[in-house]
This record gives sequence, C-alpha cells and structure tokens, in this order.
Amino acid sequence: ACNPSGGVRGGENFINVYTARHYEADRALYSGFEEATGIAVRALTGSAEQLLERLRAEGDATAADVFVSADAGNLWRVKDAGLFQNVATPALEQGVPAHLRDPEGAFWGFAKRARVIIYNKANVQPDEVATYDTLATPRFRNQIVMRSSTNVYQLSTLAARIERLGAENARAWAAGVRANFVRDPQGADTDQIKAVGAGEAQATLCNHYYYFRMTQSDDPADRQTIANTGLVFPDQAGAGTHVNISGGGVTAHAQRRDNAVRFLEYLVSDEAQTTLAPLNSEFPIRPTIAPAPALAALGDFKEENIPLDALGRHQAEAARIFEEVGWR
Amino acid sequence: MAIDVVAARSRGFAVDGVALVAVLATLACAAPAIAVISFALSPDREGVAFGGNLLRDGALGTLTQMLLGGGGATVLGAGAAWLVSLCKFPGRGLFEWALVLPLAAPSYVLAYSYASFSWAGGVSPIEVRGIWGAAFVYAVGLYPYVYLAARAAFTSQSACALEAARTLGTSPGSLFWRVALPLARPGIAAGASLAMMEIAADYGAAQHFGLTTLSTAIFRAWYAHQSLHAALQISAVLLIAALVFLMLERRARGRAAFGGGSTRWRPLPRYGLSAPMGMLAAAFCALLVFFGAALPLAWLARLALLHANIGDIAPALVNSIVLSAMGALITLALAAAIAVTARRSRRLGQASLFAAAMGYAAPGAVLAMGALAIFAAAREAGWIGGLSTGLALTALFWAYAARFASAGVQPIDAGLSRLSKGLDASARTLGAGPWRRLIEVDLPIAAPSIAAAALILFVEILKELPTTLILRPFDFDTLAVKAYSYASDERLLEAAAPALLIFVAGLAPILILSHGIASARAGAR
Amino acid sequence: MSTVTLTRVRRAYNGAWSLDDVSLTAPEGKVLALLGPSGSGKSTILRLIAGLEPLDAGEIRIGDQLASSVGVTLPPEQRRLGMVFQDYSLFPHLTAAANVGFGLDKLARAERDALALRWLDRVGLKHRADAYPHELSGGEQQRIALARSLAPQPRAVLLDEPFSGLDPVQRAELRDATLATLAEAKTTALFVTHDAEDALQVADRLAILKSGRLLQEATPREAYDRPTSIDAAAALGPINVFSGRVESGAITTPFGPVAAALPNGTAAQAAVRAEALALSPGAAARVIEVRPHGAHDLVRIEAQGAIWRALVPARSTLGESVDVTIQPAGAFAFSA
Amino acid sequence: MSTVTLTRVRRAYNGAWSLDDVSLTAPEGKVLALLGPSGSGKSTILRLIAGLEPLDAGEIRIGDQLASSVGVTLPPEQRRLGMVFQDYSLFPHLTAAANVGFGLDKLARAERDALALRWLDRVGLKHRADAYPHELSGGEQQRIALARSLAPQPRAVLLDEPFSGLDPVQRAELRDATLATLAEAKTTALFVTHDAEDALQVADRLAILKSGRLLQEATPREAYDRPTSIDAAAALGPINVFSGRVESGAITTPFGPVAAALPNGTAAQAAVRAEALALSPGAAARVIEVRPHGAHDLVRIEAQGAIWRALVPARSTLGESVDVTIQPAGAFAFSA
Ligand SMILES: Nc1ncnc2c1ncn2[C@@H]1O[C@H](COP(=O)(O)OP(=O)(O)OP(=O)(O)O)[C@@H](O)[C@H]1O
Ligand SMILES: Nc1ncnc2c1ncn2[C@@H]1O[C@H](COP(=O)(O)OP(=O)(O)OP(=O)(O)O)[C@@H](O)[C@H]1O
Ligand SMILES: [Mg+2]
Ligand SMILES: [Mg+2]
Repeated sequence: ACNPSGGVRGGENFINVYTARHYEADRALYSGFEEATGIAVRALTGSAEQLLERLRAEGDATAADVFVSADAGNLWRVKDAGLFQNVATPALEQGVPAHLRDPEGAFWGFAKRARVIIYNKANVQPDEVATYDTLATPRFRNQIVMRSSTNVYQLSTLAARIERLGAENARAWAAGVRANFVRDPQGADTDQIKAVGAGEAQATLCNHYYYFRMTQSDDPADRQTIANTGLVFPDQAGAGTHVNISGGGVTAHAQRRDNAVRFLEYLVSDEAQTTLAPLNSEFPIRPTIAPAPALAALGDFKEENIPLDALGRHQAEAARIFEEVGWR
Repeated sequence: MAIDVVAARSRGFAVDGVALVAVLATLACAAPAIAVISFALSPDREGVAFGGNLLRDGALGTLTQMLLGGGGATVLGAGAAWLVSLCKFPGRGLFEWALVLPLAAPSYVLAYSYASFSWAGGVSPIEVRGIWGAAFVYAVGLYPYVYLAARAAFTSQSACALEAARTLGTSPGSLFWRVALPLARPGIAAGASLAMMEIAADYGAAQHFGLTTLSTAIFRAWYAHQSLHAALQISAVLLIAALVFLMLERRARGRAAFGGGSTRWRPLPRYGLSAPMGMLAAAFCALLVFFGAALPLAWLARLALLHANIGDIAPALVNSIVLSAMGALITLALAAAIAVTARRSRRLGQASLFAAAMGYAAPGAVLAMGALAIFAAAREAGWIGGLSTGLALTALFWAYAARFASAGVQPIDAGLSRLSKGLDASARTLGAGPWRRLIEVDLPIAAPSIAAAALILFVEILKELPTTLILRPFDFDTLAVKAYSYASDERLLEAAAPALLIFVAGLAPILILSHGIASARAGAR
Repeated sequence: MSTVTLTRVRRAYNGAWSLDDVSLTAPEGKVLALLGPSGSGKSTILRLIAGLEPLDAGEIRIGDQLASSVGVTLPPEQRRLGMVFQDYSLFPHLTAAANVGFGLDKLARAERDALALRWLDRVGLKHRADAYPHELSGGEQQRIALARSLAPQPRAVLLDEPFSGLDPVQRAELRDATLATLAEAKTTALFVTHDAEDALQVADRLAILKSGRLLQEATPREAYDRPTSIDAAAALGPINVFSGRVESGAITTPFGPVAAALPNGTAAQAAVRAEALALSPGAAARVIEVRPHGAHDLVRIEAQGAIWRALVPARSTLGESVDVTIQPAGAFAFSA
Repeated sequence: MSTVTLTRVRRAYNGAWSLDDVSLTAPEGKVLALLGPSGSGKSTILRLIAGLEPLDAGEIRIGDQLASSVGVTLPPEQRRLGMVFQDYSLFPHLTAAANVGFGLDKLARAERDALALRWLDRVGLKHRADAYPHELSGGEQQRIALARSLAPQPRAVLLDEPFSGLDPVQRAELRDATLATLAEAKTTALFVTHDAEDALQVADRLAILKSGRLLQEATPREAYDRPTSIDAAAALGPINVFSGRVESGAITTPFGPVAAALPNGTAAQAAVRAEALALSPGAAARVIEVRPHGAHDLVRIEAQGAIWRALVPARSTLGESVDVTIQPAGAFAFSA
C-alpha cells in the first residue's frame, strides 16, 4: 500500500476517480466494476471543493477521468468551471430519472438522499413538522438545532427553495429558522439528531441516512435517541421532500473517456444499484430498484422535482442569505 | 595577483554555498505563502464582496481563541514546566515525560472525541461545547508546546540567578514570579506563539465546535460562497497577521537580555514542596495528562473496540509512517539549512526565520492551494505536466515544508545558539570551508536538537490532514485521511480506530523526545 | 554585622569530602579571605554559610543564631546575608537599579528606588542606573552585584572570587573600591580568592585551604612569616622545596643550610621563598636564566642538579655563576 | 613559520576605531606578546590576522603573501594559521585526538591519527586521547587547543589570553609548557594577554596597546626600562605619577626630583615605579599603611598631600615616617 501508485492491477486498463464520497460501499462498487469490466479504479478522496481546485490547477494535464461528489451543487461547480464533458448513452439515460441528472449530461446521479425533519416525540406531533416551513414558525421558538450553513446539504436545501419560491421566501424562511435556534450551529447532522433525542431541542433537519444509520446501531445510546425521536418526510402535501444526489461526470480532459463512461454506466446498472442498496444507506437512483428493506421501512415519499443544476446555480446566493440572517 | 582574485571573491558571506542553499530553502518554504498573498492581491479578481463581516467576525473569533485557548495553554504549560523543573513532589519523574503526551493528539481528534464524549447522549455530565469548550480543548491539547519550551527555558536558567535571589530574601514561591518566570519569558512566549499559531491554523476543531474564526471564515468563503479568491484574501490577512505577531514578539523582548547570566553549570536546585502542596502539584499535572491525553485516548479506545477494523487501516498506518518520516526528513533538511544560516549571518537569517515561520499560522489547505497555484503556473508555462504521482508527492512534501519548517527551525536554532561563536572561527582557522563546517561541526553539535526537531516534525506531519488530503496521490490513504473520511461521514465509531492509531504512532517519538529533553540540560553533556 | 562561626564543618559530594572538619571564624566587621587552589572547597564554604546547601557535620552560627547543623538548614532567604557570586549573577531582565533594589522589596516603592540609587552612587554607577547587565562591563557588573548584596544591610557579605576575570588595572581599582565600600558599611565579609596578592591586599585575616582542609588561619603577616606547612607557605608565593634530614639543627640544601627546630635525624622538608634567596657574584650556583618579573628579575639557578628560582631586585647584574645566601626570615622547615 | 606584518591597520566598529593605525611585526619564529587593558584591541588584531574580520585600512602580510587589505580578505581557511581561543573552543563532539586531528584532513586517516597522537604526546596528554573536552580540566583543554593549532604546521599561531581563568599555580605551569612547545615547534607566535607578568615571562618582543593604539613595541627589558609614555610605563607595573614643570633638568615631586631631558619650563609628568622608591628612616614622608605583598611590602606614603605607593623588601622595619629616595632607573619624565 505504500506504493503510492498502487491498485493498478489491469496495467493501462484503469480509470482515475476524484471522489468526495468516502463510504465503504464505494470500495464494493469499484471491485464490482473491475470484475465486470477488467478496468481498475484508482481513487483519490477529498473534499469536493479541494478536488475541484486540484482539477482546475491540473487543467488539461489532469490524471482524473471521473469526478464524483455527494452533492449536486458541487457537481454543478465542476460543470460551471468547464471541467466536465457532456456524455449521453442509452444506459445512462434509461438508468437515471431526468430530474436526478444534469439536463445537458455533464453529471449523472447514482444514488439519492432526502433532507428530512427529525422531531422529539415527547413534545412534538408529526403533523406539527409536516413541512419545512413549520420549522420557521414561532411554535418552535428556541427549539431548533441546525448544523452549520457551510455544509453543502444546507446550501442545497436553501438553493432548492430559492429555485422554487424565490430568494425573498428563502430569506424569510432562513431567518425564521434562525430565530428558533437553541444555540449557534455546531457539530454535524448526527449531533443534531442526538440533541433532539436528548430533548435539548425539539426538531432539526438532516439527511435521512444519518438517522437511518442510528436505527441500525447497537449502541444503547443511539437506540435511546431513536426511541425518543421520529422522522418526517416534509412537504408531502406540497412540492415534495428535497432530494440531493450522489453523482459523477466525466472530466473535460479525461484521458480514458470510454472507461469513464463505462464506469458511470456501471454505477446505474442493475448490478451496481443492487450492490449499493444494502451497503449504502442512500436510496437507489432508479425507481425500479427496491431499497434495502430496513431503509424501505422509513416509508415512501414524494420527491421535490426541480432541475438539479439549480442546486449549484443558487448556492452562492444561498450562502449569502445564510450569512445575512446570521445562520452561521 | 591570483591571491587577490580569490580573496575578493570570498569576501563577506555572499558566495558561501551553504548560504545559497539556505536562501533557496527559505524561498521554497515561503513560496506557497507568498503565492497565496500575491494571488489574494491580484487585481483581476473580485474583492471580498461580503468579506467585511466574515473577516471581522473571523478575526474576533480567532483572537478570542488565541486569548482563551492559547492563554490557557500558556498558563497550564508554563505552570507544569515550573513544577516539574524546579519543585520536588510525588510523581514528578513520571509527569516530566507524561505531560508531553497530548502533543500526539491532533486538535480535531480531541474535538471529535470530546464532542462524542460529552454532547447530547454522551456520558459526561458537563458538555464541552461552544467557545469555552473549544478553548478547553485547545488549552489541554496544546499546552505541551508551551510546556516543552518553558521547561527548556527553566532548566537552562542559571541556577546562580535563582540562588542570588534567595540570598536576597526571596522565598521559593515568589522566586517564580520575580526571577524564574521573567527569565523564561522568551521561551514561554515562543511556546505560546506556537500554540497560538496552531489555533489560528486549526479548522477541524473550530468547525466542529461551531466557532467563527479566520480559519473557518476561509472555508466559508471558499466552500459556501464559492470564492476561492476571498478565501485566499482572508488567508493572506492571517499570514500577514502571523508575521506581525512574530515580529512583535521579538520586539517585545526589548533591551533586556534573558540568556546567559552564567555559563557555569550547577544542578538546578529543586525545592521540596510540603505534603499538601505536593499533592496539589501532582493533581494538577495528573489532570493535564488526564484531559489532554488519557481521557480522549480511553474514549477513542472504547469506540474503536466497539468497531474493530484494525486490519482495514493497516495500509494507512504504513502510509502515514512512511509519509511522515519522509516529510520530516525533507522539512528537516530545509529547516537545518535555514537555522544554520540564521546563525552565521544575522540579517539573512532573521529574514529566513520570519519567512519560514509564516506558514505555521496558515491552515494546511490554504498552503496546499498556494502550492497548487504555483504548479498551475508552471504547467501553463509548459514546464511540467499534470500532477503525476511524483509531482503530487513533490507538491505534498513542499507544502509540508512550507507549513512546518518553522516547527523544525525553532529547536535547531535553539540548539545552535548554545554554541560559542568561537567554534566556527576555530574550524575556519583550521582550514575548514563552509560545507565541512556544516557537516563536521554545526550538524553534529546540534544533533540532539536536530533529532528533537525531526521527532516534532514527524508527529506534526502524522497529525496533518488538509494538505495530505488534497495533494496526495491516488489510492493513498493515511491515518488522518481515514479518520477524516469516517468522521466527515459521521461514523465516529469507525473514525476512532485510525484516530487512536495517529495518537499511538505519535506516542513513540513523543516519548523519545521527552526523554531526550529531560536529559539534555545545557552544559551537562 | 555579625560574627560568622563554622565549627567542625564537613560536607561531602558523592562520598568524597569536599570540606573536612573546618572550623573558622569571620570576626564581626572584618574581612576574612579564603585562599586556596581550584577545588579546595572555598566556594563550598560560602554556599554552606549562605544556606544554599546542607552540611553533613558540624554547625554554622551567624551571630548568636544557629544557622546550619546536621539536619537543620535555615533557608537562605531567612539568613540576612549578602552574596556576590563569581559570575555576579545579576538578573539579566532587570536594570542596574532594579537589581540593586531587588532585595529591598519590603520597602515602599519610592523608598526602595531612592535607596537603590544611593547604593549605585556609592559604587560610582549612578549614571548607569537604567542599563541592563549585558550593557555593563565586567567591572561595572561586579560593582552592581556588590551594591545589590549590601543594600539590604546584611549581617555579613560573602564574595566568591569577585575580581577574577578582570584585567589587572580594573582589578586593582575594584579591589580598592570594594575594600572602601566594605569598610564604610562596616560589614563582616568573607572573601574567596585563589590569588595570593588579592588575599594579602584585602584581608584582615586569612584562611588557607587545600583539598577541603583548613591549612592555616592567621593574619596575612603571620601567614607569610610563619607558615604552618609547605602547602601554606606555597599558597602565598613561589617557594623552593628540598627534602633531607635534620643535622645539627639544620637541613643542608644545595644552596645553603636552613635552620630546623627538629630533632636531629628527622626526615624533613625545607621551604625557601624565592625572594629569600640573595645572590652575589661567586661560584656556588650556575645562573640558567634571567627574566624580568616586574619589580624583580626571576632567576633560575642550579646547584648539585637542583634548580631553584630566586626573585632578585630588577637589573641586578649577575655573572654566569653566583653565591647564594638564604635569608632565614623566608626559610622554613617542616617534618616530612 | 613566517613573519606576520601589520602595516597601518585600522578597524572600526560602529564608527569608533577599535584599532587605529597599528603597524606591527611578529618576527619569524619569535613570540610577540600583545599587552593591554580590556578593550584595547588585542583580540581584534588576532581576528584581523586570522582573517575572521575585514580591515578598514592598511594591510596584513603573512610571509610574502598579502592576506588582508582594504576590500580583500583571504578567508581564514586559506591562511594556514593556528589559533587558540580564549575559551579554547574545542569541538565538544570530538575526542581530544579528533580535535587535534581536525586540521589534518588532507592526510590519510592513519597518518592523521598518528600525527595527532604525536602532538598529544608533546603536550603531555597522550593518555587522554579518547577523552571528550568536557571531561578535561581547563588546563588540559588549553593544551589540547594548543596542540590542535600547531598540528597542521601553521605559518604562525595566534593565542588569545590562553592562561586567563586558571589558578596561579596552573597558570605558571601552563605558561612554561606552552613556551616550551612553541620553542620546540619554532613557530611564530602572537600572544594576547592583559597580564604584565605573563607578557614579561613569555615574550621575545612586547607590543603595548591602549585604546586601539600601539604605545610601544620593544623587548620586555627595553619596555620595562625605557617606557615611551606614562601609559606604557603603567602597563608593566604600578607607577606613581606627578604633574609639574621641568626646572633645571628635573621635575620636583613631593618625594624628590626626577631627571627630565626636557627644556626648562615645560609642563611635564613624572612616572615613578613603585619599586623604584627606596625608604629609609627619616621624616620626609608619612607612612600610612603597610601591607604584605608577596616578596614585598606595599607601603603607602604621604607627603605634601600626595599619596604614593612604594614596593619595598618584605619586613623592612619602618617607623611612622621615612625618607624617600627615587632610584633613577625606575623614574621617567614625559612632556605633558
Ligand atoms: N555540586 C557538586 N557536586 C559534586 N562535587 C562538587 C559539587 N560542588 C563542588 N564539588 C566538588 O567539591 C570540591 C570543592 O569545590 P568548590 O567549588 O568549593 O571549590 P573552590 O575552592 O571554590 O574551587 P574554584 O576555585 O575552582 O572555584 C571540588 O572537588 C568540586 O569538584
Ligand atoms: N563585534 C564587535 N562589535 C562592536 N564592537 C566591538 C566588536 N568587537 C570588538 N569591539 C570593540 O572593539 C574594542 C576592542 O575589542 P577587543 O576585543 O579587540 O579588545 P581586547 O583588547 O581583546 O579586550 P579583552 O581583554 O576584554 O578581550 C572594544 O572597545 C570592543 O568593545
Ligand atoms: Mg569556587
Ligand atoms: Mg580579547
């Protein structure tokens, strides 16, 4: 492993992946791909923003063929920087629903996650948190915890709102939620869930899989947290719950374009999707593939339907709004 | 006339090969920081549109933590150093080295482990969070920087000055305030400035505790506002502030001298503390070790046992050690060149010292961006291709050097400064040229401090995350990268094992270092 | 101003006696010089008196107070003694005035500053009040250290080789100035040196030490005129030594007889001060070398294979050989 | 073995002349002592000769080679000179033998070791070959430093206060040993000291310096007997000074006339060596104090308000007052 170029078993037959995902499931995907195609996968993990800068600095000399991120906003940034090339193949087009991919084919989703509301069962009824809007109402004064707005999921959540309802609405909502904070944001999603479980706050927003993972935990503390809390897919009566994708695209200067395309195709293939389903806590990108049973137990939900690139386009504005309303 | 030509060429310092290397080393170490500053200043990009608040709040947050966390670390470190160096109490010998242990734990690991330990659902009755929680974590995690420097300062103090004070009617207690502390001030200040620069550069802990600091402001500008340029502008402010801070520290020493009242060596007198005071002293030291190392270590161990995946991270452990060792050696070579030159030529040396020190206050990711920018420029100029494995490693080691050179220069400089100027002159009159003097005189004599520097650098690089994350080659994970990957995926159980291993891998060098310092009393060879 | 008394004091480092059974009195208001070669235990005596180290046997009294005995060591800060260290040990972070004022911390700020300035004036350094130690010459530093030790009106002051490391002119000046200051302050002083000239110039009484033992305690004159051993004789100037037997009340050296009040036949040693050899034209001894030596010429003479050194008035014209007269006042005999 | 010549050398630090117009020759194979008080520029001369500093005017030649002139400084490592520093500056990480062998790096390993051992033997320290500097006494360190400087057969060796910091017995021994080694090696030597006795004992020639200026260069005897200025006279021993006017070829001091080869009426100064005052029973001067001073007594006498110091043979019995004779050989007059 100290051979820094390690992992190349297939000689020249390989692809280089920059990925901002660091899940165990990914390793299984890579070996699945290698087995299926004989193409080895070399990965460089990192934060999406830094990988983007590296890609930018390397320009046309980059070794990266595929760029993967766990957020559409970041994928859009790569596209915006001109570092993706558009691809379209039947396999991809059939595999990925239109609202979970870039309209021009710069990037393609292969898994999706939902932004859900977690509430404290003792003090909150599920219907009191049926929509994102409820979090901004005075009902929850001093009862909300949130992670920092630097986090891309928060940015994407607000960007989606800007896309659907406009910046003014988004600002009012953010300000309302901000006004309900128990304390300044700290920690990550799991910390917010725990805070709600411990009664320090009554509700929060998080990605569904952080909550889901706790339901699977052996840790008694986690079980207690789950027992104390409930999950709601918001806006089921309205626009639907905000979803985001894990996705990837072929880099503009990919030296192994064909391999890269095959990799993307593989990610949305039946095989990969079924491999992913039990390992990953995300939902499969294809409606036809059933999520793992435990995950399915969270329930069906209606998804928000907006062009994915909106998450990127409005991100800067979302950040500005958060900044202005004091949601750190 | 041949003689005159030779002589004229060799006048002064200018064409000494060692100096040339040092100048290049300095430039190399300062280049990423300079790239950041010049990039930030380049007019063809938008300014800090929203940066006013970000900068102000960040600066305020950083200052607050430097005062609270850095101040706490200073008080704790200096106090512990005093007790251990100049008092007798139960367990003193044990604490002398144990107090260094927290150095092996990266701040972000401490922060994660305190958070998971004490936040909602945790087992602690007190929550360690927010500004005070962060200050606490910085204080117990970073006090060893001050402790090491202060202990060196206390032990190298002239026993005679302390004895003189006693014959003038000063009790052991007030000796600390009236003589020992003032004399150790430069050492303590050096340690405190290291701790404060660590705080300024820290992102992980600050982010997790929800602080707004210059460092989090940089990443907010970069990640949330998508303005790398604004991020670099804030970084430039941080770098320049660090430079000013260092210069002020030098300036504050003023006319007073601190070193050398006496060159005579005599064992330091240690004052026996009364039984209750002795217990208090022992308890104080024990608490530092407990909060800085034992508690977080035990907590991580518990988590790691819940999710034992040691086999999975073995390659990362090997990578970490190889990378840290190579990075330490490269940085050490540059640091040694700078330190040696600083001693031979005052003006050149001072400039090098400052230039090298700048990087220490910058978050690693920012320096990595500086290094990337330089590579991008070189690529556009057609000198190099993409970041192949070799180039990526080069960039990585380069960024390490830029970030940590100062941590290496300081101990070497201190080691060299104990030598008499006469040695260099002796070697010259015996016919030794600059290289022979470097290799046969300076380096061997400074060997203990160079070894100390090597160990510190090894541990620093072992703990380092952002630079490694962005500049490493494909399929090359280190412990820190592993820990980060899991932690950023909020899998604290899985993150515990690599975090614990960082700690453990850092312990061995830390213990060697600690032992070395305990036995290296100036003059006692 | 108190008498300092050491009674049968012993001190061992690592099992070796560094001071062995030393009894000594520094009389009130007088200057006692401790003279001896390097390692003879001079500094150890001062450190024991100051309370910086415990003793292993005997006792030390300052005035009426028992300061040290076995297992009892009054801490230095309670002894009210002044000490001037060999390297002066000024506080490098304090100005000259603050150094001098250091021991006056019981006084109010204004009073303390005034007193410190008065002491600086007394040692002629008022104009350097704001200088830091490293900005002062060695001699100036020594004077600050002296003022610092005297300012708190100690019961006695201990000086450890205060003049070493200075050039001879500075040294003579400083010696005179120190003496004057001590006389003015009427302080009991113990003064360590390995330089006979210093000791003879400064001391009211002289204690000659070697290898941790007290060889002789006497006035300077007595010590010079009536040494009690070869080593004591050697401590105050160059001597020539001859080992022989006493015959008819004298030891016969190659250069002449030395009277010895010892039984005939005793194995004995004669010690003859170099300045007690008078040379006159003659043939008894061969002149090997003549070197100027300040007021004297140092002459090496040889007879019967023995080479002695003689100090004779400068510019004596000597031939190739000389007759030698041993002046009895500078010749001593000790049983071997 | 080369002659070292300084011609009109100047050196300034921070605008002040630390050496001012010094011309000096260290003759081949001889020992030249540089004598002067602290700060007189002695070390500066050695550092300039060694090439450790550039000069500001004049030139320095070693043998025929121009080593330093304005803007030209042959680096020290190319001068083939030996230097013994005041603190010896031994390499702490090397054994005695390795220290001595350091300058022999052009030789093969075996040859080098053998030569180093030979030199250690010459300074009597062969048995300490494997000792590290901190395991050696001050005197031993000095001898290693001397051997180290001589081993590469330098053209000249420069010694900066090699005997300071030693006790008088060690000092005398080491001085003799050094002299013997230098004589055996027939090396040109420049030797810095501020101790007149050292200079007189060791030197073939003497250069007396003060405040960066050369006062006199002469043989020791000449310098003692015919000083060229008050300062030069003072450099070799205590003197008494009187300022007056020349009348009938003499200056009349309170203690007697001093012959002056100066025009009548000239303002002049008389300098009288303390040992040139002979005292006899009488009434011309009052005896203030008598202190033993080794071979002498130091007597302070007073007449007409002036206090002089006289060195008289020890144990001279003096009354309360004395008559004074000034011996012409130790009395000098200089125009003021
Ligand atoms: N702390 C110590 N540990 C071990 N031995 C010591 C210590 N202090 C002094 N000695 C030994 O005790 C003896 C007397 O030492 P001391 O310092 O009193 O001598 P000194 O007469 O002052 O000599 P010097 O003229 O060199 O200062 C020496 O042999 C010395 O090595
Ligand atoms: N590096 C320097 N910077 C400034 N002044 C200096 C320096 N070196 C020497 N001097 C000054 O030059 C003068 C001569 O110094 P030098 O060291 O030659 O004197 P010295 O005769 O060797 O005295 P000592 O007996 O104290 O060693 C002194 O006034 C000294 O202060
Ligand atoms: Mg001593
Ligand atoms: Mg000097």
